[in-house]
Amino acid sequence: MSKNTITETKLVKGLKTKFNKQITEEYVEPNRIKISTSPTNLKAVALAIKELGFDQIISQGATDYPDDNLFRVEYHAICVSIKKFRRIMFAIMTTIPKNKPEIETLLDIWPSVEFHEQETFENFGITFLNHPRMERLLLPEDWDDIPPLRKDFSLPGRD
Amino acid sequence: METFEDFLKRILSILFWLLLLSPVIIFPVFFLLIPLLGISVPTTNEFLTALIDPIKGIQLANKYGVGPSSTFFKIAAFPGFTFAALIATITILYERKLIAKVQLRVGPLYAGRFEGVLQPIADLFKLLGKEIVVPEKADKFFFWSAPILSIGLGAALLAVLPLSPNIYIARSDVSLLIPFAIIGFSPLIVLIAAWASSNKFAFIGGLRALHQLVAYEIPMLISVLGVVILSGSLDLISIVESQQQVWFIFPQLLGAIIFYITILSELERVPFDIPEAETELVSGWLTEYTGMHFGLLQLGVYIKFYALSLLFTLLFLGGWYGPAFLPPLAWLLIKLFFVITIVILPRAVMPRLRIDQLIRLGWVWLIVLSFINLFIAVIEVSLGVI
Amino acid sequence: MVTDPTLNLLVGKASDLFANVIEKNVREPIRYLINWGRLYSLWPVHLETACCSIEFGAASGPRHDLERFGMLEAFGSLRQCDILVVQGTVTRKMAPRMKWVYEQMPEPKWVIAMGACAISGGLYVDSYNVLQGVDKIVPVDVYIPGCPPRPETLIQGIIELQNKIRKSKV
Amino acid sequence: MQVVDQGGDKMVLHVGPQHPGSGHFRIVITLDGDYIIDAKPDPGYVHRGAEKMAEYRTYIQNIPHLERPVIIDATGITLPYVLTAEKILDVEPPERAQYIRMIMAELNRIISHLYWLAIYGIFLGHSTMFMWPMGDRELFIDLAESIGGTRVTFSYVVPGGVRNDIPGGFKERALKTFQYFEKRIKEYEEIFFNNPLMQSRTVGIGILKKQNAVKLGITGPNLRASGINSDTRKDEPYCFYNKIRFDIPVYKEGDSYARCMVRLRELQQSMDIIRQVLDRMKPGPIKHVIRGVMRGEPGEAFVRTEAARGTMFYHIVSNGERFPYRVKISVPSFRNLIGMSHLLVGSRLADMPAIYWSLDYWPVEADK
Repeated sequence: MSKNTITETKLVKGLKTKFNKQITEEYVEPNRIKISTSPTNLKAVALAIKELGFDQIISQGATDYPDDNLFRVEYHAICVSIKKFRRIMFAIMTTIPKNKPEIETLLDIWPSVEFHEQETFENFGITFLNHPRMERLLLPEDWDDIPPLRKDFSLPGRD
Repeated sequence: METFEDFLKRILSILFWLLLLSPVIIFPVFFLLIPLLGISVPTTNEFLTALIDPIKGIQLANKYGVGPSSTFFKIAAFPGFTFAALIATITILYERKLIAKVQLRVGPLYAGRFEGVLQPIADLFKLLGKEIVVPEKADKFFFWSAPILSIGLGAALLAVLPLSPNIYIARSDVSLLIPFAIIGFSPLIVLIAAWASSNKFAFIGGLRALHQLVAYEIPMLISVLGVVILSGSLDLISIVESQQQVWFIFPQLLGAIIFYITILSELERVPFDIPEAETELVSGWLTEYTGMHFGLLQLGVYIKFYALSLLFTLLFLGGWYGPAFLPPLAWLLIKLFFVITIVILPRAVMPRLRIDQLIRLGWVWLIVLSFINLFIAVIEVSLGVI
Repeated sequence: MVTDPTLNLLVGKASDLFANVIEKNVREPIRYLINWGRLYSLWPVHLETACCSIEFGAASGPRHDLERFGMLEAFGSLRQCDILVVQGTVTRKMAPRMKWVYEQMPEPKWVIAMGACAISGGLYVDSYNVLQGVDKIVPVDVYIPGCPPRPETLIQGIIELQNKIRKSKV
Repeated sequence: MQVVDQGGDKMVLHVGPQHPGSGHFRIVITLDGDYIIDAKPDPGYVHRGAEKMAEYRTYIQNIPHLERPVIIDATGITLPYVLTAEKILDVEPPERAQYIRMIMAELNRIISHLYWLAIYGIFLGHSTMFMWPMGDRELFIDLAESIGGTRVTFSYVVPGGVRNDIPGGFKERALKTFQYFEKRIKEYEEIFFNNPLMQSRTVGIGILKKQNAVKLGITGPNLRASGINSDTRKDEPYCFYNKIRFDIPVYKEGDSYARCMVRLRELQQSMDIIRQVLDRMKPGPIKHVIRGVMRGEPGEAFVRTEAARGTMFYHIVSNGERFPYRVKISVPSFRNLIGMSHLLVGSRLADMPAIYWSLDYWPVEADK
């Protein structure tokens, strides 16, 4: 444990004790924490992280892994109001199966996630349950192809 | 839809054929009918002399009722419509160049060889050749009538505005009231244009214009009353003549300022260009107007600009009075362009106001201030200052 | 006697002559005047499709000053506008709107395709959401290459458009 | 200009995409009288699929098309990409390159803020305030052009350093420009920021409270105008921002005027940073020359930097191929968009431009 990561390690340790090893620590670097959890625990973990002071979602996205037949849904939380946490970015990962791409929305925990989840919906086809506006945001209204950021969607002329 | 140039071409070809056929048809009829009606026809000699010698020409024109002293000439040419349109055209160019200079640009440069002097003419020819689009859902009759009414209103304003003691179209004992009575119609025209367009932005713009124009007519009229009290007359020419010693802007500074602000509002100029606020309402009540419709509406606004600036000059700046080395008309034009400049300048330095701020300013502040101005005028008269 | 071929020929010659006279003395000056007015009074539609709009804005700024050519920097309503400057990439969502805007403009109207994306898709040639060239939906008069074109290039394109208008029929 | 009959006394206005006050996006406004009761943003008119295209290009090839979304602030969006790619490719830029990157980033911030100021002027109906910043922006573009080679799209920052060194005499020209521009800032204040009419249009309009700003995920100058002293350059310094002394302008009011003032002060701040950087810079190499196609290590990296509009975030996943496996871009405009409908509801229609552009929402950036 280097000196730079004392705060980070403390944060992860607190979370781990709280959730009794239901979260996995992927790595802890200076200013970076990445944990992963199961979709069912996601909401509780997110709430705990929010209560630690990470009050904004800087990015929410997903990655398609066709070989494992799953999506990895990613949340990156930052803190703007507590000075000592401002340098830290908190990445929360969870995986959901590709044949049933549904996950509970975190809109009630982080309202800033609203448009991000809409974007993930249209780009990957992942439905966020209980999201009030689960509709297209950036793509044209008449889009009838598969969601473009999935790996099986290939660009014209680049197969 | 037929463009204006098709129309123009047709008219010109008809004229051409008429010219060609005139020796055969028109001249015999003319020469047979004229003696019967008892009008003397100018001889060829007279006619040719008139073409060469301007004085003879004017005499000849006077004989047939179209000379410079005739009412027709006054209304149509000088000091009536053509002159006003000319001043309006110059104002458009002047405005663009002046604003450009403030903004560290050059403004129109290439239309016309020198400094873009022909820019408004180019715009005019462009607008003449534009297709006229009437929206499908528009109220066609009112849609067409608004531009014509606008230009008509502009022209009617000129009826009683004198340019010098002897250059005027008509003189009336209450000639001050007539322009205000005519300006009272302008909200109606805006509303007609806005309603007939059948467009939401136009409609909001029209309603805003209605609020704005109504709110500003009252302080405008009251601010002028001070001048009336000082001069003791409603006749514009006698008002100017009573300023021979002191221009009314000095005893009536507050009134002049209020009148200036109301001019800005009446002309929908920055900071009161709320009905045409581009970033909210596209072009406001002008949104659906194309081609020459738009041109006529704009020309109407600029003729109104000229008329109101002239009114300011007459009421507050002593009209045509000035040191004797220049003729009265020249003094009037110098003062007129000074007024036009100060009306244009806010566009370079002011942002736009909001409609509620504008209405509060009009109904609360300007009306109160114009009444105060009225009392100032009364006190000045009773103390015998003027 | 009316059927006399020589007379017919004469009438035909005479009408040709008249047509020529009209063409030279009436139509030509009018054509010149109307075209002259048009080329110095090009009002652009305020339709920004992508990032080239920045360079369009810069071109109407003080250094390049499009108003020298009689162009207003940003005009309110498309009903009074003459040219549609397609300022960059046209996406699939924007394309129908742009066509609509073009159709709503009054005649005569011209289109300038500004930037590589508007010409052919440019950098976004393999994007799934980009129209590969605006000339598929609107007729383009002048193509201005560049990504984005410099304001000087835009001005050159406008001068080219003026030359085109100068020669065009009314 | 689509007519939607809603019934009742409500009016639905479609502002955009062809509207002088919208730019490249549309906002559907429901009006009750003069008040906005609902505002639904409809972005996506410039969605070009940059994230998907990034999966089909090498790390170097990605730079030009990733800077197109914000060509006003080209370095602002490519710098975090390059920083992320450097983490994956495991290269460290030399010291001088870091400093040049800071110069370019700050020049771009000035250019971007001046463009914003110009458009804000015209949005409030102040045409001179459009022209003056546009003219002064050209001076900074000249400075940036002398380094980057083109007016706006530099593609200047590359993994391992920067493309080329700054030209000789740059320092003198930059200082001269700054000296001139500091005088101009005072003139801007006189004609625009201290203008009572401008203040009456912006003071107290579109107030974004501190807790709402945090809650909604507002970022950048908009966040700092709501009283939160958060700037990535200070929070998590990249390049050599930790070696430079500068203050972040923070305003507490949270209204449109505060957002304007933050940006105006940042112009001054950026010039101070460039001055310090020019003093600290030492001659040296400017890039690590990397031969062949760069292949990243399998893994991922996420980086944020402070661009002109706020915190720019990149998340790149690599699987060891030539192309990145996934590039996630989170741009500040997209995150600020959420604030727009929040602020517009309850305000007057006439305040729409004053609020909209005070957020500095650049639709091309948000749509990617």
